[in-house]
Amino acid sequence: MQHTPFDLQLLNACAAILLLLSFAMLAQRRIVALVNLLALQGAMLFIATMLLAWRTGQNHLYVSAALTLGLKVIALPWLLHVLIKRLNVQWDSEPLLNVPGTMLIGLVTVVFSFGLAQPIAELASTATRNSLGIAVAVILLAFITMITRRKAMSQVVGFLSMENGLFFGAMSATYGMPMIVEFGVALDVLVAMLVLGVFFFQIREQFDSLDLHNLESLKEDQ
Amino acid sequence: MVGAVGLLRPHSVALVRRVLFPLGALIGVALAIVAALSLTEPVEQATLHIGLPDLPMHVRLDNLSRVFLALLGSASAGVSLFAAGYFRKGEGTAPGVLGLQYHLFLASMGFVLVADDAYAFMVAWETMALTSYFLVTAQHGIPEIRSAGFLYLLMAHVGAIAILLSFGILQGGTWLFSFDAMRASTLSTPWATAAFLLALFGFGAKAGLLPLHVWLPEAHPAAPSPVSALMSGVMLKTAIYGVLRVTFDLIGDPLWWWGLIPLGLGLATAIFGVVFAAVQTDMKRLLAYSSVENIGVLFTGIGLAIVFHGVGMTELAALALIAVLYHSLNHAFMKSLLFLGTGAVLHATGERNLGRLGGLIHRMPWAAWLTLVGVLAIAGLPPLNGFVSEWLLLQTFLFSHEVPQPFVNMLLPLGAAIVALAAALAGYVMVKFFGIVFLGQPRESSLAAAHDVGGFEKAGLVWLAIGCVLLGLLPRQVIHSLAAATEQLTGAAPNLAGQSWWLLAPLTERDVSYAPLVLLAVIVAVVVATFLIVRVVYRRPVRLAAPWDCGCGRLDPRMQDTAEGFGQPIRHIFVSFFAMERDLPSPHDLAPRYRVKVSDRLWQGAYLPIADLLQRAANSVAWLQQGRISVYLTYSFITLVVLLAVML
Amino acid sequence: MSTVAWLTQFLEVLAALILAPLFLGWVNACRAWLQNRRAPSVLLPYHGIRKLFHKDAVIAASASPLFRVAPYVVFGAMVAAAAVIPSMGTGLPFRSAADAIALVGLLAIARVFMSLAAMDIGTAFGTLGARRDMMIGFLAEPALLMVIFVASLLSATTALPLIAERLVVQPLALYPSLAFTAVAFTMVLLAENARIPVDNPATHLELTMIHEAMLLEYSARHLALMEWAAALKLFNYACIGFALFVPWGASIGSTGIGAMALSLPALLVKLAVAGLWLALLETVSAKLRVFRAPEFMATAFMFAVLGLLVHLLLGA
Amino acid sequence: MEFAVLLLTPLLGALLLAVWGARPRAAEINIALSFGTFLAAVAVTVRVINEGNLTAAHEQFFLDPFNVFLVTLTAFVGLTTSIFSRPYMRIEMEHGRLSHGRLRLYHSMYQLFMTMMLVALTTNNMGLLWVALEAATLSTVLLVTLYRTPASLEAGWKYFILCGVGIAQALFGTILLYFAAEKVLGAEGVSALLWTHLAAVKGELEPTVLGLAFAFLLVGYGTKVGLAPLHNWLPDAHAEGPTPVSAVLSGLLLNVAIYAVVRCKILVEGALQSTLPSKILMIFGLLSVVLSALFLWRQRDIKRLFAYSSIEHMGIIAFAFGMGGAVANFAALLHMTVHSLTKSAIFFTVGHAAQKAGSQRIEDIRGLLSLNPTIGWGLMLGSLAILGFPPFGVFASEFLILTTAMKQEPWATPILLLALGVAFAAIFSRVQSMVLGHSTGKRLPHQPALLPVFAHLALVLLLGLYIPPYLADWYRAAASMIVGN
Repeated sequence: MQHTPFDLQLLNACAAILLLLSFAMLAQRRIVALVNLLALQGAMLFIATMLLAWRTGQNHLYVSAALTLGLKVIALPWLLHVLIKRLNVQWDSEPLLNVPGTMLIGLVTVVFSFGLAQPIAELASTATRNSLGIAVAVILLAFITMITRRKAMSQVVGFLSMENGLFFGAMSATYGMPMIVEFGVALDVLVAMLVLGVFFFQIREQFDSLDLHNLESLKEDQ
Repeated sequence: MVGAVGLLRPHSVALVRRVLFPLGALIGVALAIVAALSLTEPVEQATLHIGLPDLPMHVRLDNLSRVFLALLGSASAGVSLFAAGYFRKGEGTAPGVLGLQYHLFLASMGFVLVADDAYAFMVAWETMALTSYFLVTAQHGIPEIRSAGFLYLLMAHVGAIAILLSFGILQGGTWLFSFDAMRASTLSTPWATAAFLLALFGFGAKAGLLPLHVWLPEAHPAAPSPVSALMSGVMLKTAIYGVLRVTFDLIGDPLWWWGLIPLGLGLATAIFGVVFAAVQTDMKRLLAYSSVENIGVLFTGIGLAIVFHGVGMTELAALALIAVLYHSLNHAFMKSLLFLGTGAVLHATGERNLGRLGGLIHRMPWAAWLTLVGVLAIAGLPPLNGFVSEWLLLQTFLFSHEVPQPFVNMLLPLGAAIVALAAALAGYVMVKFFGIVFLGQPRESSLAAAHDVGGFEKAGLVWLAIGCVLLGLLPRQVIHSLAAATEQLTGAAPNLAGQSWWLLAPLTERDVSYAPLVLLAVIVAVVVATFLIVRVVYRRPVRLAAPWDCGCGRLDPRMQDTAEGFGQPIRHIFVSFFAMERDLPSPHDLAPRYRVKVSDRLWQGAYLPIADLLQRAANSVAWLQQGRISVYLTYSFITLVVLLAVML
Repeated sequence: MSTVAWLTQFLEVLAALILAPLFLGWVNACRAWLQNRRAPSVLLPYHGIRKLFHKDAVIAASASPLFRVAPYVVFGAMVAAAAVIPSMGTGLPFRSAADAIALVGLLAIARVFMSLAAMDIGTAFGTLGARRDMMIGFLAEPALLMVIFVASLLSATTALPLIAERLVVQPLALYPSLAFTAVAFTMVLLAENARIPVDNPATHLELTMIHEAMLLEYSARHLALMEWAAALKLFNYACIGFALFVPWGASIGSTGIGAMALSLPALLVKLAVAGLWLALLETVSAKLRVFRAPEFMATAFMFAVLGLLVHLLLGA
Repeated sequence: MEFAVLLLTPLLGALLLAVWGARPRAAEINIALSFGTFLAAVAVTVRVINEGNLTAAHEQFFLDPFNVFLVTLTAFVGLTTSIFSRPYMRIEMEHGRLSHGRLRLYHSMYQLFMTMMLVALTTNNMGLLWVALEAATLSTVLLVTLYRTPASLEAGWKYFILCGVGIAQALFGTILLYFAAEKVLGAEGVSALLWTHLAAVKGELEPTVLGLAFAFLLVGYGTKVGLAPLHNWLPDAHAEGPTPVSAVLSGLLLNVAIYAVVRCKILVEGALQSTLPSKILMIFGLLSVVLSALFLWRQRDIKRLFAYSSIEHMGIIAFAFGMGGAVANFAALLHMTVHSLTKSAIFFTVGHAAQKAGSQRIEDIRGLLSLNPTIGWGLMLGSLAILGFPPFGVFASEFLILTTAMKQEPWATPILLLALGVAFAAIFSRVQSMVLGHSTGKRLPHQPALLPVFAHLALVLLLGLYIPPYLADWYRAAASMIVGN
């Protein structure tokens, strides 16, 4: 096997940690911890972006790194923490599926997404092509996280970690999207968060809890 | 010409009554005359530049269309005249809107008859269903009427879907949906059969062919009487037109055994309809079931025509078709007349239930005597028109043993027996209808206030009655013009050459003949003669007295036979047809009540199960959507994974 | 058509009018003998009709014009039928006016009008009679038509005179189909003319009567016409039977008065035998309950259909 | 120039109304702005008719036959809806279901939504398309939860999460698209997401990548289209939001979403050289039609009823696009047009009907015809139109779709027809029970504006009887473009 340069090793390490964090989120039930994990993910993403920017010398990557730092590491986690305090929702109740089961499904998903990424990675010219599979895995794991949670808050966290996965994917596949798109996406995410914040308060004042089983009245089989 | 009818717009009640409907009637007459006169002319075709960009609407005026246009015009003229006097304020839909719908209905029927491509046909066909639906639900305050309307539109729509499918097959790979293309295309036997069956289903649903008849006895009574008249008299015929058009024109060469299907269904429908008519207690339902019977007779004729055409006996096929067309024409007049009669009664008394009518011949002689004409005609009595078509049909049946197919040539003649039975039963039904509505003593005191029909209504009734008589008395002339259509469809026509104008002898090889005029002359002569003789020879006074009451002292109207009573023998004989629920009073009952409810086995047997099935299917998919967002997310997840797997 | 022909036609109808009551009287007389009662005069029907014409009419107050018109129409229809049926000769002008099917139609007119008239007064018995009569009628009519169909299949026409002619000219042969249909026809005849076993012309017991129930409200000349029409109906049926099954003796084709006169004796003989046969049947059979009547008619119908099938099978 | 007006009018409008939205004249301003947008749209359309396709802002925006008619349609429906919402919202205020703040929110979000619709339609950049759709989602989420009732919150939440997650997949799909395009169009990635460029080179794009991209994009945008089984947010959102919002959701958002799907399909099919995506689209369409037809049988809420009917029609459209071919695409475009016109008209009448009855439950709404004939007839005719009764335009498109289906996919035709029949029975029985019969409703404080209803229905009727040649050519051009040659 040929020797991979150090920075690449770092990058791969970041990728691995991202995946690990996703699993951790899948298992984690305390919301505060969940948010912290999200922040960590953001941080990893930031580091990875910086490394990549430094390596490829594409300036727009610096910008997106900055975006990541500002948005995903600082702004959103902070926002979430504030919300958590305001609404004091510390604990998530038992997830719909017990942890081992979730883990198992997670593993299968990871295998699936690696298999999925294989053909793409072969085409990719980027140095980080192998981490594309990890990006897909992160997305799908976040998906599962959202499925298995019962609290609105933790679903949102899952949603955001999916966003992280997307960014990582974009980066590792193509060194990021065109600027205009990146800005748009970032803006959307931010707005989404604000909307959600509003949402939480509304839901809260209606049901005085953020438990999702309050939100199961609109259905067909009654 | 047809468009002109549609262009009529309602302004005010008075206008609608005084101007629009008579105008509609005039246009109807004009339409009839033009169509009838142009019967021998060549086919006219035109393309309107509307419709789909790749499929502009075609219209075509050939003899078949002309015959049915004449039917439409002449019958609707009478109905429109009547309607001019009939519709009043404060009955459900505003008269103005009603007038608009009414004339749109007429226009769409006309357009159905001239449409020459699938799209135009479907547009006209569905517009017809729609407008008639609105007319049926004109008095939508009543729940029964609403459900009847829904059932009607549903059946119409299902039928339309079948027709559309049939057209889809008929274009036969050319993907041109003009009828010309369909005529040109040749289909393999299985496809042609499928197209025929679909068309039979679709048009049968509109015509009320067994087992698709359920909407008919609901919808016809629900509608205002002129509308019932149009629906029963004219709209059902558009279905007949459709079957003829598809079978003989678009498919072109039907296989002989196709005919057995409409034949069998037709016979079943005829018996079924007339037997149910006999046990009805609502006069409009009774007439509606009688329409079912006549539809059955018509389809029998069509089936016979197909069989003959299929085995190459084209003259007989032509004769059978003549019988069909003639009967359509007759039924249009008779049934419209009868429905209008009931309309008059309805307006005069506000009663539809036979159990509350009676003795109206004294209060409303015009309506009574004119209805009597229709009654005698539809009962198939010479010299009126109903008899002629049945005579023709029976005559054709007498050849059916010559069909070169084993068994079939044995079975077909039995069809004649069934037709005869149906005709005789029709007589029974009509005696019941007329006798209970107009004869005897009024069963309710309120009937004393009944008033006779007004001017417009009278005119409409007279027009139709005259139609019945003339169609009965001048069969040769009528057949002569109908022959143009059969010429077009089967390439053959009965040979009427060299016969005297008052005689009808369509079958040359067996000199059978029928001269209604002569019969009428004899009967009238004898009646007048005896009358005069009796008058002259024995001039004795006539004393009026109370009828014989068997000495019981007081005779009251409730002693008369009720509608149920009059239907009793039929219920007794054809008991297996009905799903009956009866409660008979016990001998010790102080206030004895007799109640019988006769309903259609098919309804419980076929229709309710289908609805039930659908509902259960709906319930079984409902759990898919149980409101839990994680479940929904799982759907998305699975979908994504599956798609990725597929795409990989 | 020559005036002679028309004259003959007229005479034939006249003969029918005159002979009909006689035939009725003859049947009744035979019945009396067979039941060893003292027979009434054969001419009794004439007396009855004459007597009725001499009375003043009593009509229910609630009667409508239709009630008064009906007897004339019924009578007219019967006369028209008599004109069409080749009782004596087959070559008469009206042969083309109506075929057998139209003939059935004519009889139907009479039935319908009689029933309507019966319902007109609005008494219990009138409607009851009308209902029962229509019930018999709608069962009898198809049976009769089937009978006619069989004959027409044999002779390839539905025109009664032609059927008769073609039967006569054919070499004498045994037609099993005709045998079946003859039975059916006899049953129809009994039912249609209100004879035992379906109805009893002699009774006025309300609950069982059919034909009489319809005439309950009639009196004097109207009743007379009705009675006469009834007699005529019996006569017509008999002549239809002759035309279908024993056409021999009737003058074929010719329109002369002479030929007609020659065929008169044959007709009389046939009538006499037929009357005796009818009386015999009525004597040996018992009156059925009204509810049994449909079964009786169904049997007749079935016989006719059997005849049809037999014909289609054997071609004879 | 017109472009700027077209896009900026509603954007500025959004800002303006964010400030003024509660003023007494706000509704009129709203109408005026929508009218301006409509005029701009017409102007653009005229230019396209005269000069053919055009692009703007460094090709970031473009107009071709496919989207130009959607732009006009969107602007038109936006205008009519704003006209309708004026009295509607006033009545809501009277009924005390809205506060001034909410009204302001409504007006501004309405304009923002219109902006995003137009951006999504006219942008040439697949990334921007995504951004615009996401933004549209966000703005409508706020509109759906306008009443702040528990149900509306739940609906909004589901709408947000499901569409958010979905749209996230779409983003990944876009990334993959970019990834593939970059190889062909060069890493200087400005042009690599421009649809025109992509379409030009679609043959050379990497098949496997685009295949996967399509999977993500279909799940993403398909969620917004409401294809079963991704449709679950749709009935809730339609039922719980204010009626004008339901109208624009059904009439516009779904159209735009399916527009996005089709754009992607064109590229992917060009790359794959196979009809697999079409097949998938057809299956989704068929599934949606059948499922919604069955769900229709259980509806008790009038707005849910028509929401499911929207799913059904989206299914039909997807099926038609899936069949491909000039005729089918033509029919699909026609169906998009008539469906959005008819469905929004229906929602207008439904809104007022519900206000009269004071409830959206079907059994509470009775006798509209006798209560208010115009609303009654509007609802009756609208439903008949949407059920595919001639002479309305829906029948024209369904006729074409069905006949094409008979030709190309005979196996599917019976299923479609059966589902249509079932849907007819389900919808019509309910509509009839609401329209006919005796009524128990009350008078409304303000006269409803039913001009839009009959304007829409008149257009639909026209399209059923006569399609103007230039419109037909237009559809044809778009159809042939979708076919891909």
